[in-house]
Amino acid sequence: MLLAALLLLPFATATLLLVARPEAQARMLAMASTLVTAVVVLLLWAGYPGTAVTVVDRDWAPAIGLRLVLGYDGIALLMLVLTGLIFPFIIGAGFKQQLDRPATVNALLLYAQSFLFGVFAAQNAFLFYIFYELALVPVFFLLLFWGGEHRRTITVRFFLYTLLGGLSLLFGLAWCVLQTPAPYSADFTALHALRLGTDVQLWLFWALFLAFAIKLPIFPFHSWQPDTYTMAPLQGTMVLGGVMLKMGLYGILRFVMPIVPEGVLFWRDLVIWLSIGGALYAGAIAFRQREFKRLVAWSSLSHVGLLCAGLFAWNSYGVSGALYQALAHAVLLVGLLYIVGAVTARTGTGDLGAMGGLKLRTPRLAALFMLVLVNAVALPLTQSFVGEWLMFNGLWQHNGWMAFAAACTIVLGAIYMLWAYQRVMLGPDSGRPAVADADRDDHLYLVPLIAISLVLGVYPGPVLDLLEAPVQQMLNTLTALN
Amino acid sequence: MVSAQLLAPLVPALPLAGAVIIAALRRRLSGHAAGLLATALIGGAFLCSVLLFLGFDPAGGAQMAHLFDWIRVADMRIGLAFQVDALSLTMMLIVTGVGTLIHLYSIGYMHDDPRQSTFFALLNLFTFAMLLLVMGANYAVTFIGWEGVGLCSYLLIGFWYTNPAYNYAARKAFVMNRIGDVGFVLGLALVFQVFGTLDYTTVMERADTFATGAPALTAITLLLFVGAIGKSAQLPLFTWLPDAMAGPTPVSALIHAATMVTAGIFLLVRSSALFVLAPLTQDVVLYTGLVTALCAATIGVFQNDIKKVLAYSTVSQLGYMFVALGLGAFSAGLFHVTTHAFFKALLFLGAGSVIHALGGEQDIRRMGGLRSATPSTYRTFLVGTLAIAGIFPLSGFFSKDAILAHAYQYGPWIYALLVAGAVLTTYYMFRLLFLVFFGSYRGQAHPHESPAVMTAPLWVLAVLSVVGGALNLPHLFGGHEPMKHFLATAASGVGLEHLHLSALLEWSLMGFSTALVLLTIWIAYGRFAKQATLDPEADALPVPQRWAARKWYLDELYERLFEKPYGWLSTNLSALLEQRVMQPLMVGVGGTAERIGELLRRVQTGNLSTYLFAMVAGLLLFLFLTLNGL
Amino acid sequence: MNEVVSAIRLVPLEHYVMLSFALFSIGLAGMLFRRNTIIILMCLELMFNSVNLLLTAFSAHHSDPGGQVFVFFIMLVAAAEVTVGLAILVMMKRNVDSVDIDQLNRLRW
Amino acid sequence: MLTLFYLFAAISVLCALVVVAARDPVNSVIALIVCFLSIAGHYILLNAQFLAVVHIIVYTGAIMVLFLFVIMLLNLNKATEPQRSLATRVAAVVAGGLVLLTLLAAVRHGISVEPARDFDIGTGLVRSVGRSLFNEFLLPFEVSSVLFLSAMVGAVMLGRREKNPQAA
Repeated sequence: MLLAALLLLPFATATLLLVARPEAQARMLAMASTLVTAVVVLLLWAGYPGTAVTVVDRDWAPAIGLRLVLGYDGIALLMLVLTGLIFPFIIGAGFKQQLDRPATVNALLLYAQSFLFGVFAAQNAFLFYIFYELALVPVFFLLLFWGGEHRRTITVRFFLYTLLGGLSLLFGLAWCVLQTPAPYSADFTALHALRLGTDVQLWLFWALFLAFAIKLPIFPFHSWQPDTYTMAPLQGTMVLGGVMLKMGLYGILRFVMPIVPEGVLFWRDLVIWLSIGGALYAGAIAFRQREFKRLVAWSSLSHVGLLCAGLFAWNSYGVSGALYQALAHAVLLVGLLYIVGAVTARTGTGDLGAMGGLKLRTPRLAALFMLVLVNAVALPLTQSFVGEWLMFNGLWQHNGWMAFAAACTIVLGAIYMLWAYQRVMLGPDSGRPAVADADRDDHLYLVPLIAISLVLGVYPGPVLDLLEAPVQQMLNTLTALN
Repeated sequence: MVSAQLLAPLVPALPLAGAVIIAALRRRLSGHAAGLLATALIGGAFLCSVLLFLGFDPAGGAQMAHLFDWIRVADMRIGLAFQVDALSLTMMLIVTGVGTLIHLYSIGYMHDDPRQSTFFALLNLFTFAMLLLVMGANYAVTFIGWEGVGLCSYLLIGFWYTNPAYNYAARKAFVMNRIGDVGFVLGLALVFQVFGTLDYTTVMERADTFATGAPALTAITLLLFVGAIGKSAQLPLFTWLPDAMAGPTPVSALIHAATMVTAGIFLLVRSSALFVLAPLTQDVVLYTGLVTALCAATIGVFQNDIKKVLAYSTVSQLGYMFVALGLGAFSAGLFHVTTHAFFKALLFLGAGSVIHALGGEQDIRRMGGLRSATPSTYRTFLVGTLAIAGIFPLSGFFSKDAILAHAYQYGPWIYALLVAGAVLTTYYMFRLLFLVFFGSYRGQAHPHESPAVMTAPLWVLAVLSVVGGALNLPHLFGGHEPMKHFLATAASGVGLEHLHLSALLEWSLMGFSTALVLLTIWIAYGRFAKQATLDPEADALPVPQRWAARKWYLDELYERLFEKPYGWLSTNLSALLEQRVMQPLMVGVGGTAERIGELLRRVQTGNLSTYLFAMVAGLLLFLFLTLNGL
Repeated sequence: MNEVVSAIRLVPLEHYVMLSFALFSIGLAGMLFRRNTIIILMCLELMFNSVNLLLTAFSAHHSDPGGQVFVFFIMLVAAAEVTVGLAILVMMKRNVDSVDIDQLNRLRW
Repeated sequence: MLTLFYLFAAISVLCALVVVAARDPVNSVIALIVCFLSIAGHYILLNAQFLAVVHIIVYTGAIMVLFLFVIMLLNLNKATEPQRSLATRVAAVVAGGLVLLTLLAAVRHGISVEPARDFDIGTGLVRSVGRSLFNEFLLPFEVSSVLFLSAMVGAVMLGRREKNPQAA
């Protein structure tokens, strides 16, 4: 029931916004809707019995194995919680960074939320795929109509990339479904029960992985990301980076690892090196970005590379760490992007070279930025540290050199993040006319985010416990293989 | 007595509370009140530490205070737990004790700074992190503190943030520390892999099951040492420490002299059980410390900034401590940490007092003759200088002598090099003393003595610098090394060190070094006490000296070797690889689709009859295929 | 009764098939052959009718009224199609003053 | 009977050829009408009485008259049509011939028709077709009325003279 509410409430609100177009009240309505869903998601967590739950189980198009199966286990619940908790912040960012036609913008965002809930609650591969592609549509429109320079070209490229991945995924899934005993079933349980031949798994791995590799994205499938993140409207970037890229992570866990475990075993070293290499590459590039938002985009790329590497370490530390980091990354990215928005609004430029000395005028904003930043550089007692430490540890168990290379990202992270902080906040007064310091709204926005990152950094227990059982269950397939 | 379970968490909790309260109320709290509150809370923490110390029974082993499980995944259980034993107590007392004095001093030193409250909040936060570092019951909690002090150090070095050079120094410190942290984190992962836990007690117990020189232990210790190199400013990562003098002087005293930089020493002593089983690592530690001690000492001779001289002296003294650890003389190393905390904090605060007296002047060539203007500062500074030079019976004499004796036992040439380092130390410290306080004043300001709130801590530290030696009085002077025996209850590696030198040899070694030191003081007096002319700029010096004055070009070397290439790499990855390769690749994907579309577009002539023909052709093909049974 | 049956069966089904094929091919060739849109429309009608004839023949030989109902529907559709088609033709004549099908070449990107 | 069939068949094929070949559209129309009438004759031969009547009413009576109207309305009754190039014309004939050839090849082995077991002589009569139409095919029948309506509306819309061509 609660799960159905999660899918329907944002959808209904979005439709209402789109039909009635109450431009003036659109933001408040959307905010109310996301707050309610946040509460619902927390209720869902509170009521979680500790084992996988199936809520809806109906036939839809049985001929192709498409069935309406909704449910969640610990991993999915974490993703639902993430989506539920992050969206109020994404909507909230719209109060400061106002876009034209707020009713449409908020409707699109809410549609995205509804579909994302669908992605994480689907227990059938085709259902997952439908939501997976549907979630793209609102973002596509946000990017196309509210984006920055060259938005057309960038949107088309983003779309082509994602489409390519989506088709590859569809092909892989369809192939898998055809391998299930008749009548075909695309349910997760049926797909996970598949035992495919080794040579099949070797190519099927890429068919399934490509979509998620593009979505995350990891090197060398990342070229769409910096431009898209930079040019998308702030809220669009938040959706893309905060929640949507976790679809990639989730997909890897749900499809790649259980269905083609031998493929993973064969390719994982390559994937890990690509991911870590990409993380270092992105970290190095981030250092010389002149545009604040682009720097954040590259930093996200760097974090995500690490996340994917941790996942493919394929032990409980690596996987738990990656999942925990997914949550941390969402909180972090939304916070950083909000700061980007706040700073850009105050200085009137996104160019790091033209900033500086802002702390003199806005000490509180600087302090808030610093508190977000400690999460970004993964200092202990913040969320990111828990995730990164688990991932380093997981990688170390797999291969020491990988752990070493991955750990180097903490140096690069410190270099570009502190550089950005210095460029924006520190230094002599740039002689700009007086700007307002962080006001009540800014605090209302950032303080909860910082609180989440600190509280879950000091006491990550509840989230880690949630992951324990499903992760262990998933890893058992690996143990069975060896 | 209140139980350790309750008292131990209170020690870090008090400064944390201070940091939070002051940060939250920094607009409503006057700077003075913030200072008093911060000082009071650190004082409270000090009192708690003393209570813990008094209630501590060395024979009873470590007392644990487990708060909750921090990270638990699969079989990993990392608790947020504190361990109170001889080692952590020693460090707690130093951190809170010296910390309290420096907080008190800061009230005076920072009284006209508009961001006083922020300063005290950060100072409190630093103390909190440092206490976590030393009190942690496992490597992870220590790492929390480790990173926490790094952050506070960054924020405090760049406290005056409008100066780009200071910001650069702050970033440099943080990044260099982070390089060391890579080693620490990996060391943690390896410890967990080898021992299955990060708890100190378990790790040290299980260490006995390994043979001496086991590769796993060597790897662990080397990785941990990399972390220590970063934090404790050893070669090749020491260049951040002199630059860190950009921060307010009390910060230099607390963080960059007395406490944070000794975290590396603490970590090694904490893991002494592992290090004694890894002779290779010990050698690495020994030679790293030795080279750093000498290198920093040579640079220190040619510095003209009062704080820079002290900074290089700190690096050099840290090198001595590492030599001690490399020799296996853990208690001697920690003893030097303790005495060094006293006299180096004293020297820095004295330097701060001088700077305060001259209204911000830091160049010793524009000082002189301050003996009469600032008598308290002069007297306490003199005590500190004598202590660091190792004049009997000041604390520095005992701690340095212990290291020298162990060095002699290991190899006379190491001893010789260390004595040479001690001579250099004496030379530049007395050069500093004479140039600042003797002769005639060469500047334009009007020197005035600092207020009592600043001089009182100086006197306390001076007293401690004098009597600190009693903490670990060697047998030769009728003591029985109480500190060593105390520490041996905490770290199993500590008890293993023994001196097998005859009393006569020890006496003659002491005599030798003392004589050299005194000779050096005499030379320095002759050269600097009455100097009226200024030293030349570094560029004007003859070649070997110029190199030393230029820090052996280490900064330039790093810039050429790392900074520039990294910037180049970053720019070019972005400009070349990303713009020229990845972007076209991506554009290629879209471009190919577009080009195919462009080609196919030609087919659409728009002419209906063509379409009709095409349709018929298609129909024919279809029919033909169908009827042929395809 | 048998007279009717034999009368129907007297002409073999193959003959009708051939005839309707011939009509269909003529219509098709005519569509390609002519440029006058109205003739093309007529050829279309011719092709419709060839199909109708075929359907009716099979329907009669199978004694299944369903085929004839289909023919009925095809007539319906053809009537509708002619209505619209001729309306378009009138439009075309009015706008480009020609009924030459090659004039309709704007259907391209 | 067979003679009648050959007669009608000859008429329809000849008329169809005239439709395609005639220069004057009016001749084409008239040929087509004759062709349709002969097809109606085929229907009668097949005992499809209902269809024969409807065919004459709809095609010959309505559709072809419509064609004639349009031709006259637009004054197309002159042979003004430009000829296609020779190559195109040859290609058109060849294409038609090929289609015919392929179709004939499909039935070169004859068609095996199983005789209906219970042959109903009333198959092509109004009663039988009507019963079928109003039982099985009721829904398509009703829906086709909508199709007609929309075709009608479409024709009216298209045929309406625009006041302002730019607004279209």
